Formats: sequence, structure tokens, C-alpha cells
Amino acid sequence: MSLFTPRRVGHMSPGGSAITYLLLIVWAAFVIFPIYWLVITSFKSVNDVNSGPVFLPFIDFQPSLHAWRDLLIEDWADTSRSYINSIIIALASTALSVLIGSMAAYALARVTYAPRLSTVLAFVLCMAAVLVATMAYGVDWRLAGAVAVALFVLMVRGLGNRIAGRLGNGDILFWMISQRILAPVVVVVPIYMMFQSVGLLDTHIAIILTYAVINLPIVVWLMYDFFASIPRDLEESAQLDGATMFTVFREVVLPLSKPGLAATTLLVMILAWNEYLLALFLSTADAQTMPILVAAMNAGERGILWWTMSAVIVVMILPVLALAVVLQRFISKGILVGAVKG
Amino acid sequence: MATAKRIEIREMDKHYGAFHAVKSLSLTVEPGEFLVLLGPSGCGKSTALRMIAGLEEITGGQVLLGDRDVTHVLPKYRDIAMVFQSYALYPHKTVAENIGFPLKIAGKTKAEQDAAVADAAAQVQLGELLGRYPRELSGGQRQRVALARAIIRRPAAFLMDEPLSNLDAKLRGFMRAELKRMQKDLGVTTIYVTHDQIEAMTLAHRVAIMRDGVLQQLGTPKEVYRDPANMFVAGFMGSPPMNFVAGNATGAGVKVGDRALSLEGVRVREGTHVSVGFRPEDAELAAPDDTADLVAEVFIAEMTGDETLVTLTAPDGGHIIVRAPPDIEIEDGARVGLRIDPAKRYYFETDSGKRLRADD
Amino acid sequence: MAADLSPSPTGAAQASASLPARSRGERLNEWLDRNARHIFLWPAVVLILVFSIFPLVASLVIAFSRIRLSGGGFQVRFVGWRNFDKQLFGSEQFHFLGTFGPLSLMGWVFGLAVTAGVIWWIAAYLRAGPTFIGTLGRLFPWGLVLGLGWLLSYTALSGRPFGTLLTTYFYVLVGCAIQFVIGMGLAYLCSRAIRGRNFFRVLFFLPLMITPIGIGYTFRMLADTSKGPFSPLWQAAGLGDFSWATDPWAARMFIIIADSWQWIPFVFIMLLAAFENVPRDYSEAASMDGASEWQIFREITWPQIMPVAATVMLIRVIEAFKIVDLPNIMTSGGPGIATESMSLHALFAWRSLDLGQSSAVAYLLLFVTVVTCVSFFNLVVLRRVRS
Amino acid sequence: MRHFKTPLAAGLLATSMLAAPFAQADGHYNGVTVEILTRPGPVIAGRLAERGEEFREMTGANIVVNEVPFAEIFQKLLTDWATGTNSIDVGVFASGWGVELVNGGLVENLDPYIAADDQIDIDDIAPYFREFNQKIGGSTYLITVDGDFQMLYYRRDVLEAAGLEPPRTWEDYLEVAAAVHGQDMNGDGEADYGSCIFKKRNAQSYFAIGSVAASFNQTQGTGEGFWFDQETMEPRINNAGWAEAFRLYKATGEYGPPDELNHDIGDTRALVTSGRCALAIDWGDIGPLSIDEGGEAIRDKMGAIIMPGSRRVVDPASGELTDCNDSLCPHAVDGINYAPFAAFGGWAGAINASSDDQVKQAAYDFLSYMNQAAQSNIDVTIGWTGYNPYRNSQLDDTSNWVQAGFSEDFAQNYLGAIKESLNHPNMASDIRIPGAQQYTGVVLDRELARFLADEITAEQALANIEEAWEEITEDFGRDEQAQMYRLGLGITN
Repeated sequence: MSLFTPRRVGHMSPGGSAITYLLLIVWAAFVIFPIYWLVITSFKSVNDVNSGPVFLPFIDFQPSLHAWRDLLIEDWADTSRSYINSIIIALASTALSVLIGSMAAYALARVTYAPRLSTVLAFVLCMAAVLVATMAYGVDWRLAGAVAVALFVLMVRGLGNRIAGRLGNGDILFWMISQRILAPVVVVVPIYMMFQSVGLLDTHIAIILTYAVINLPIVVWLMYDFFASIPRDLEESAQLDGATMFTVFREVVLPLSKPGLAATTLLVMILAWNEYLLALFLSTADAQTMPILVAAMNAGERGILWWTMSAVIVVMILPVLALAVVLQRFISKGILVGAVKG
Repeated sequence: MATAKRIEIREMDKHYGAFHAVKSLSLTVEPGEFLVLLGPSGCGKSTALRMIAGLEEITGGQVLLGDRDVTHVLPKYRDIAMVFQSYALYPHKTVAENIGFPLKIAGKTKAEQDAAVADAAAQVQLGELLGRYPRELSGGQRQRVALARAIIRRPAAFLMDEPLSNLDAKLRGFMRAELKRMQKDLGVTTIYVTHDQIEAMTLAHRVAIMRDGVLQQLGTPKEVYRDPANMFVAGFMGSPPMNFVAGNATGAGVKVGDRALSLEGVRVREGTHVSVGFRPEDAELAAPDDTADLVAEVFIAEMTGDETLVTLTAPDGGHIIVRAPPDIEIEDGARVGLRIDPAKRYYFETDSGKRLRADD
Repeated sequence: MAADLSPSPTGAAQASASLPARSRGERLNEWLDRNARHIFLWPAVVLILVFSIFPLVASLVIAFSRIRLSGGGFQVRFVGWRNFDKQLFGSEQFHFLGTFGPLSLMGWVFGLAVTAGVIWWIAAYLRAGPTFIGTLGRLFPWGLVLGLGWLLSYTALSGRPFGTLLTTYFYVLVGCAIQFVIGMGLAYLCSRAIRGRNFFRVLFFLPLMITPIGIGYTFRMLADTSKGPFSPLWQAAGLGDFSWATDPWAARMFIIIADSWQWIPFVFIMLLAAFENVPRDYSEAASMDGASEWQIFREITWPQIMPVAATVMLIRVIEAFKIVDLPNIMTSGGPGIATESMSLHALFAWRSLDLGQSSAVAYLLLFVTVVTCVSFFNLVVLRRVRS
Repeated sequence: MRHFKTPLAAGLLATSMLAAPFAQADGHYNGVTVEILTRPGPVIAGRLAERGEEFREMTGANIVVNEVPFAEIFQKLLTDWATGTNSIDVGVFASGWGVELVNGGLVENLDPYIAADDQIDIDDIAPYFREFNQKIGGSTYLITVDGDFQMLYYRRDVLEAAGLEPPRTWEDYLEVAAAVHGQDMNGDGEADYGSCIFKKRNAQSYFAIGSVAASFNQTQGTGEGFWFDQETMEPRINNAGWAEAFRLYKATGEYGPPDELNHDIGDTRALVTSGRCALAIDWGDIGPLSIDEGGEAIRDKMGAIIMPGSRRVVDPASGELTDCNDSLCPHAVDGINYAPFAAFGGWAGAINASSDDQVKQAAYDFLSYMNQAAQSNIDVTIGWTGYNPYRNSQLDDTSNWVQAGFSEDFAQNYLGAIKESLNHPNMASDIRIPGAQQYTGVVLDRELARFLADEITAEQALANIEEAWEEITEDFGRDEQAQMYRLGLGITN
């Protein structure tokens, strides 16, 4: 794909070309204006914001650094903590979901699995039984768990003979990808209780794990087709040369998937960096992330601190922007292959 | 260097669901032997090779490498090197890294790797290209890299899956010779899969011809060429391949059109459909008179340099190719006679393809 | 890969027999190697089971009960279908489905048109040779289209407000359509021979990087009719007394504009890659044959980007069903309940500690999302890819 | 925004648990950490953090202020306490929410603490806050840090120029708003608004409607309550008084900013402080805000007055609006029934019953410290703290206010309005029963929003509210709710 080799120019009529540029510039303005407004708002004084619009720094208003001073000096402890939290959480959860997700995607692309339908059914039934018993009837979860494991073993034996059906890789893949359909609000309360019961609320680990899981489907989805498109010969050759599945994955598959990995990583990282709802539930103070800080700038009955909020948003964009510029040459190329076959 | 090992396949089977891809294949490759698995595409030869490599699960039967049963051993433990049709070069590694990869996997030191890479590269004349990436190489050079990667480990056996098919004709001939020479020098047991009978003829110590998953014939190139086991093998070997004319057995011989070809001692029940086969070099053009064994119409004549290939339309509607001297003058559509060397005729049951022999 | 990577016990035994004695590390390596197929897959499976399936089942239990948080934990009481009953037929019906009443003429016309369309669809399928599974699977989309069509007839088309279900579909269908058309248009323009493509590419990608709640606040700031940048324009246009925030459709469109601002980049970047991947030969050949640009696009380019486009839209649709941050920040679901999506509906219920209702709404959302997405996947993506 | 998280000293000093107040830096709480959860921003939280730092220097107790967005505080606190997570020791939240927590047995009863506290001067706290707001079922569970009820603010300059009196009834309100709407009130050349009342959904509009509705519905004094029937828990909402209130509330929008439907209290305040509103409903904050930075446009131009009342009230016998008479409106003045609404009830601190004893004592001492006149009389005069007056000493003495920047004139006017409201025998309580959020924050708020958006009529909205409220009541248990409602109104039998 010749993304970066310039195309032959002069393919279009001058009129067509002018319209093309006009449309692109109009859209560019539409994209830029809100961002421009954010940036200048972060330099406006309270009065400049509240008393009607002003547009041009130094011309119709005098820029003020008060919002930035609040954010970076007075509340530095808070800002820096949220910022570091966000960075740790975004990096770790992205690394985790990309690693685990691409391993699963690779396995699904290359190994044949055939889980028994009966086992899956038994598992779901047992889990539902445990939940009903513990939540509705107050049975101790350890007891319920132990009974369920025993029940599960029995059911696997019993059902296994009656239900012969097996699932395939396609089913596993669909199951994994379909997890993305879940709206966070469906699962957030049980997740909260789960972390609460192991004492991990308001820790990085809780948010990292949760983000890793919600982004896992995207990684599996995009990377599956990427891996499937790699010629098998390469992997088989390495196998014959003595490489294990791990070595093949590390030495052959991952290096060949760089564009896809880069694009997937970028996408997943953006999602983790910007997530709000789950972070709100799972953090109180120590693990608070940047989007919560944005929301905190809505001071309720004191109105929204537009100036500081704008500064926070601007500060949030910067690292992602840097990452995107670094990875931009992979974005199109990488995202595509995964998407082609859907 | 691992000593060359014998490869033995016992009643190897492969099913893909209902499809029976390889049917009870048994053969033995002696240490140092160059065996070619030959057949049209879809005949199961590649599947058989991949089962030997361990890349495909074996449905039934056994594979022995030396004295060891490797039927269920992971590929990495089989000590086999394989060259793929696509060469399977790692695009993200340089030539040197590609060649040295098996040693890197084996945990050899960098110095050992470098020495071995230099050695292997020298054997395939790649010395000056070590720093390049595969995409910067020509087809022939890539082929050499793949070979070098295969030999660097000194494996007990080579498996090659149509390694030359991606090269142009000229290069293919050249590489074929090199390959043969290299195999001889290294003395490694080699199984080579191809659909090209010329490669098979020129490279092999023995050729195994497969069709629909079944081994048709196993023998030296000369044997399979001169003494094909059935009509399929006969028709597959040679370029141009053997000609067949179909007819019915009568008391006077095989009746083809208005002529009858003698059966030369072959006994067959009257009325049987019999095909008579002969190679293009074993017939000559003659006048379309009564002495001719067959009369046919010239379809086209092609001068190739040292000879002219004349294609005829036979009485049964099929084509017959005959080698003729280069200076022959002949017009399309002319009726010509054909005289076939009686000692070099082959008889087959048309329906089963079975060879009919004089001593049967 | 058809090859089973794990050797059978006998094979492994033989393999080890022929090798010299090995250290513990080597044995671990071999164990890892032999179990690689499980080690690759299971971490993902376990994570999803623990963090996705377990909460999902737990939520299902909650959806059928009433939960009260109080000293010492929760009080859970099973209430059967009551939570769903309330949403579909009870006091929350107006909120989820909409307000019902007599059908208007337009409602009749539209409802009957939809019914006719679905009947035609059924007939077309039955003529084409139905299978049992195929028919069963299609019952869902048929029912969904029919249900949504009549719901629209009974509510908006009869002059009554509709609930969060149709609002969500409005965001999904209209929002995604807008994003698709503009995203594709931009990608098409950018794929042409123009200067500064990399500049446009990075620039157009920008909005995707901003946190959705940030976008919500930013657009609220932009659309403020007294302090926002466009307020002078409003005043000048004599619209000083009009506010998007008081008109249901204007408010919904406004949310779609913000949503589109964020997500068009995604559609754009994927389709740009698709356009650039279309070999030039075909279109050059076609242009020599005298085809117009539109003909080239329709006959050559479009069929080739169709699979990517379908997948991109599937991803978009899945995400669009979950829209919550933007309406929450920009309008809090107002005016009335006009901009409230199902996800926001569930969030509000959750905020008032009504966990049962919250889970019930969330499950209804899950149901319509799955039916819509699976239908879209089977009927559009797969069919196109196959053909 | 401010967090003071100093690493915890490792060893826990074995200090004697004297309930005695602290006065000197004796460090008797060394090693004790009190985790507080409240809303973000300088408002409420900022002053807690600053005072917390002082408190730490005095006692050694580490005060940590955790902040979550306003809409999530109660949910988070309840989940934290009810599930036994107990990462929070003190919640500072709307006093009205306390009932549900107390009902669940999650909040520490503060009576013994107060009895042992000789510094808090409990009798100085205005009666409404002392007897209603801090108490649930006769016992004190909450310590007030901010006193909240709504008042009417008006632009003295604008009304004087127009020759108008501040409105006494809601009809007056509309007349005044209509008369001045469209004038330029801050000299920027743009037309400004007659009335600014926040109407955004899921914000605070249900407090504003309470202020409008109260005077139509509550006549017999604070103990009557205007939300439910005390005995049957039947909602007293589907009646002519509420319908009138809905219509009046909507009518004020005629003279407000065009996108008022999307304005929350913050948007409204920004308009008020930039001088664009002639009339506004608000809590006590406008006063201090007018002397803060950003309030220049309205400095010394605002007046405050008790919330407008009504000449007509709901006759319990007929359910119709009827003109006031002595028996119907015993507290009426000049035939006008006032019922100033203690919307929200003010921010108050509650202590987690499950915290360690020493932490609880430290937490109480800190809340008491916040509440004591020495501190709070300063804090309430500062706009950005978000604290509004709740002590008699804060209302009687103007000197702190003048020192803070009020003119004597405005201080008198402002404090007078507060006093008039606070001491009003017919002060209306906010809804204070379990599920309060569902009753008002969800159902009332949503139906009001639908009415404002012209989706339904006032009558439909009220019928819907009645139905949904009955459902909620049934869910929680009618008898229990009635019991809690009576407790909230101070009726203990």
C-alpha cells in the first residue's frame, strides 16, 4: 500500500481540485474550532468567559494564566496525581489487553478449539446458581462456590453424554467480541462489589484490570484478522526450525504485525485514557484519573470552571496527540487489515 | 552434522472430515536419497510432505525417522528442515538473521551463529547480500536464502515443497542443477514435492507418483518413464507427454478408426476398450497410405529449433504430438500417415487405466 | 491450524526418551510448549469470565430483584418480571417506550408501510428457500423492525413524545448514517491526489482523542446562546430567543453533532485506508473506458471498500448504542426526556439507587443491541463479504 | 481540588481517649486519619481541607478530603458504607440524605458527643437547623457546616429605577419580571433578563419548584410538611396548588434567558453575578458572591427578601385554591402565606458508625471545630467556601460581614431576609425520607422537565408523579415511610 508515496498529482480537473480543497478546509475548520475555543478559553479570565464571547487573544481580550496557575501550581498535587494515575492506568491496561488479546487472537487464528457445548452450559448454570444462592439467599460464597464446583463436575459428566454438540473457534471469537456490546452500566455494580470484597477499590489494579477487559474484544477483533492474514509458511518454517509457539509468536508473528499492533494499541489507549464512567465508580481519591478531574471542574451550583476545565482537557490531549503523531504512519495501514474481513 | 537418516512411512492416512486426502501411503526413503513426490495439484503430495514434517496431524499410520517413531512428535523435535514454495522468509529479518534463525532458536551463541551463517551463505553464494532484507532480493536470491536456512542446521532430512515453482523458466533450470549438486554434496535425505515432471526426472533418485491420494508408482526416473505402471503415470511423464489413441480390441488388434494396431502379444478379450500409447519420439510421419498405422490430420506444426513438434488430430478426436525433423515442410490440415514403433507401444485398459503387458 | 500442537502422551514420552536428561527449566519449557494452546487462550477467557460474564449474570439476577443497600450489605428480594413489566407496561412505559394514545393518520400510513415492507421482506426470504435456523434467526429482526415502526407511529408520528428506546435508535441510525456519509466523503476526498494529506489525516483524527465528557462540556460551551462563540450570530439572525435546549429535535441533533464530531474521525481513518488499498488499475482502466467519476466510484471503488465499510459501521453501531457521556453532560437528558439514551436511563435509575430498574433497562439495551448488531452482521456484512 | 495527604505516621500513639475538646497542639490524635467524602471544588471541600490542616496542626489528626462529582456523592457514600467497604469516615452531604443512612443504621448518633462538647454552643445554632436539620427521630446525627434555604434576590437599582417594590407573591414576581425584562442591566448594551431560575433537568430545578409550591401547600407551620399526608403517606402533590406552582415556574421562563431549560444553578449564578438578571431564586450564596472577584457587576446592587408567598392556598377540605383566611393560613402576613423552603437543607457532616472509636471522636471534634462560631462566623462570609449562615450569632452581628466587604446596608438587608426566613414558623422542610432522591431527584425532576418541554400538561405531570411516588412508597414500605416522614418533621410519637 503506497500510503506515503505521493500520488501522481494533476489527476483532477482544476475545478474538482478546488472543490476538494474547499471541502477539506471547511471540515478542518469544523474540527479545529472547538479545539481552538478550548485552548483560548483556558487563557480567559472569569469575566471574559461569563460576559459574552471573545475570540482573539491580545486583540479582544487579554490572556490570563490564572486557570493554568490553578491547575499547575495551586492544585499541582491533585493534578499531578491524576495525571500520573491516568498514565499508569492507560499504559498498563493497554499493555495487558494488547498482550492477552493478541495471544488469544493468535490462538484462535491458528489452533482449533472445540469446547463441548455441555461444559459451557454447565458452567453458566452453575455460575447462575452460585449468584442466586449468595445474593438472594445469603449463602456464604465459599460454600456456594464449593458446591458449584462439585455440581459442575457432575453436570459435565452427565450432560456430556447427552449433548454431543461442540463449539468452534468462530463461536469463541464471537463470544469474545460480543463482550464489547455490554454497556458499562450493566456490569459496573457487580464489578464494584467484586473489587470491594477483595479490598481493591480505589487502586490502580482494579481500574487496570477492568479497562483491560473492556478493551479486550477490540484487540481480539482487530488482531484476529491481522494474524490470519500472515502467511502460515513463516510460522511453520519457524516451527520446523525448533521454535515453540511462544517463540513463533514473539519472533515471527508480533514483528510482522507491527502496524496492526500500533493501530490497536493507539485505539485501546485512547479509549482507556478517556474512559469516565468506570473510573468514577472504581476510584475515590488515590486512583482518580483525568476524566474525573474534568468532571470535577463542574462545581455544581458555582457553575462550571470553564477556564480550568479547558486547561485540563488541553493537558489531556497532549500525550495522546504525541502518541498519535508517532504512530500515525501505522494508523491507516494497521487498522485496515483487521477490518477488511470483519 | 547429523547423519542422513532413513525416512519410513507406513500406511499413512489423512482425512479431512469426509475427504480422504492421503490413502494408506507407504514408502521408504533411504539415507541420502533424493525422492521426488510427483503428481498434479490436489493429489495429496503436499499433505503427505506436511505430515512428514509434522505440520499436519496424521490420521492413521506411522512416520519413522531413522529408527525413531516421530508420528506424534512436534515438528521442532523432528530434526527436519523444510523449504517452502513461498520460501517463508521473515520479511522483518535480514538475510543473515533469516539464515541464522534456526541456530538462534537452538540457543547458539552469536559467534557460532555468525560463523555458520557465513558458511551456509558461502555454499549458496550469498555472501555479499547478508545485510539485505528479503524484499530487496530477486526471486533466485530468495530461493538461496531459503536453502541456506535449511542447510545451516545440518538436519537429518530436507523437505521441499515446490521450491522452484515461483521462478522463471530459465532460472528454474539453473537452480535445479544447483539444488541437485548441493544435495549430493550434503548427502541429506531429501523429499521433494513437485507437479513438474521435468524437475522430477532431473532431480530424483526415485520418483513417487501420486494421484488422488494414492501412490501410483515408485521407481527411478528411467523406470517410471520407460515402464509406467498405468496410463496415468504414462501420461504424466515426459514432455510432451505420451500420446494415447483409444480403440476396441478385435481379433486383428486394436481397431482405431479404419485401422487396426497390432497387440504385439498382449492378450485381451475382444470388445475391451483399449488405449494404445506411444511417445512423440517413437512415431514418425509417413504418407497416408495403407502402410501407415494411423491416418490423421495436421492440426499445427511448431518449430522449436532442433525439431518440429507436429500436432495431429487423431481419428478419435484426440490430439497426437509427434517429433519431426526441424526442416520438415508440412501444411495445416494435410492428411498424414503415422508409423509407430511396435516395440515401443504401450497398451492400457481405457476404463481403468491399467497397463496391459505382453506376458500377462 | 489443523495441526494439533499438543503431542499425545505416547509421542511426548518417546520424544523425551530420545533426548538427554534435562534440567528443571527445560522441563518447564517443554510443559509450557506442550500446553501453549491453552496458555495462549485461557488468560483472555478467564478475564472475560470474571469481569464480564460474572457481572453480566449477577446483573441478570439484579434485574429480577429489588436491591436495597443498607447497613450490613444488601437486601435482595426477587420480584420476577416486575422491573421489566414496569418499563414495558407500567409507570415507566412512557419513559422507555413513549406515551401511547390514538393513532394519527400519518401513524397509520407509516405503520402500515412498515408492515408491508416487513411482509415483503418475509415473502422474499421465503421464496429464496428458507431454512429452519435462518427463519428462526430472522424472526428477531422482523419483529424488531415491526415493533419499532409501530412504536414510532404511535408516538412521534401521532404527536406524542417517545421514550429512551427510540431516542437511542435515533442516535444510532441517524448518527451513524451522518458519520458514515461524511466520514466516507472525507476519506474519498483525502484519498485523491492532494497535497498535505498527512496533515489532514492527523488533523481529522484529533477529535477521537478527546475524552467524551470533555467533548460534552466543550460543545455545551460552544452552543451557549449567551456566552458561546455563536451567540452574536444567533442574535444577528434574530434567533436570540430560540434555544436548541428547549426543542427536543434540536437538542437531539445537537448531541448527534457532538457525537459525529468525535466519531467521524474513526470512520474517516478506516475508510481512508480502505480507499487507499483499492488498486488504481481498475479505476484507471475504467476511466479509459470513459466512465465518469461517479460511475467509477459506484461500480469499482464501492464494491471493494464495502466489506471494510460494513465492519466499520458495525463497530460504530455497537459503540453508538452505548452513548451516555454526551447527553449526560450536554443536556442531562432534557428537555424532558428528549435526549435520554437507554444507557443514560439506566444510569439515572442507578443514581437513584434503583438497581433493579437500572439492570432491567440495561438488559433491554443489551437485547436490542444484540438483535440489531447480529442482524446487521448476518444480513449485511456476511452477505456482502460472501458475494 | 485540594488534597492534603501526608504519609501516615507508622506508629499509632496510644493516647487516652479524652472526650475533652482540644485547645492546644497536644497531638493527641497523632496517627489518626479521618477520610472525608464530599463534592469537588473550592466550594464546601476547599474550606474543609484548609480547616483540616489547622486541625491537624492542633491535634495531629490527619484530615483527608476526597472529592467526587456532586451527582455521585450519595451513591458512593451509601455503597461504601452499606457494603462494608468503609473507606470513608465522614460524609459531608445534603442533610436531607441523612435519613436513609440513619435508617440503615450506618450513621453514628452524636448525642453523647455533643453532651460532652463544651465548645460547640449548640443553642447558638438557628432553631430550624438545630431541631430539624441536624436531628433525625429526635437524636442528632448531623453537624451542619452550611445552612441552606432559598431566598429571592432582586436588583435594587433596577427595581428602584422602574419604581417597583420587591415582589411579595408569585404574581408580583411575574409582573416585576415582565416590567424590567429586556432592559440592559449591566451596561454592556445587550438586553438582559427579568428573571433567572435554573430549569435544567437532573440539576436543581426540583428545589426551585419546591420553593414555588411550598407557599401554596403548607400553611400550618413547619411540622405540617407539604410533601405527603403524615398519616397515610399519600402524596399531596396532585392538587391545584402544585399545578399553579408548575405553571408559575414555567411562566418565569418567559422573562428568562432563551436556553434557560438547559441552565443549572451554576449557569444562573454566572448570569446573576455578571449583572444580567433582575430577579433570581437562590440559596444564600449570592450575597457573599457579590463581594467576591467576579461579582463586581452586582456589588451593592442586590437585595434579598424572603421567598414570595401566596394569597391563595390549597384548602385541604376541597383541594381547591382558596383565598387565605385566619384558620386556613394562621401564619399569613397581610393575607399572604409564606413558606420559605429549606431546599437541600444545607451541607452537613455525618460520621460512619463503623469507623474506629478514636477516628469517630476525631471526626466529631473536627466537625465541631468547623461548626463552632469562631471558625464558621468567618467562613460564612466568604463566597467561595459555599457556606451560608446557620447560627444566630452569624445573623445578629454584621461586623464580620462588613469586614468581609459587605456594605452595612446590604448586610442588614441580606441578614434580615435570612433571619425572616429562618425564624419563620412556617418554614418548609425538604423531603427527608428514604428514597428522597427517587421521589424528587428522579420522578419530580423528570416530570417537571417534561412539563417544561411541553411534552405533557401540568395535570398529567402531577398525576404521573403521584402514581410513581405511590410506587416508591410501596417499594420502601408505606408504614416505614410514614414513620420516617413524621420523624423528619420532628414528630416523634
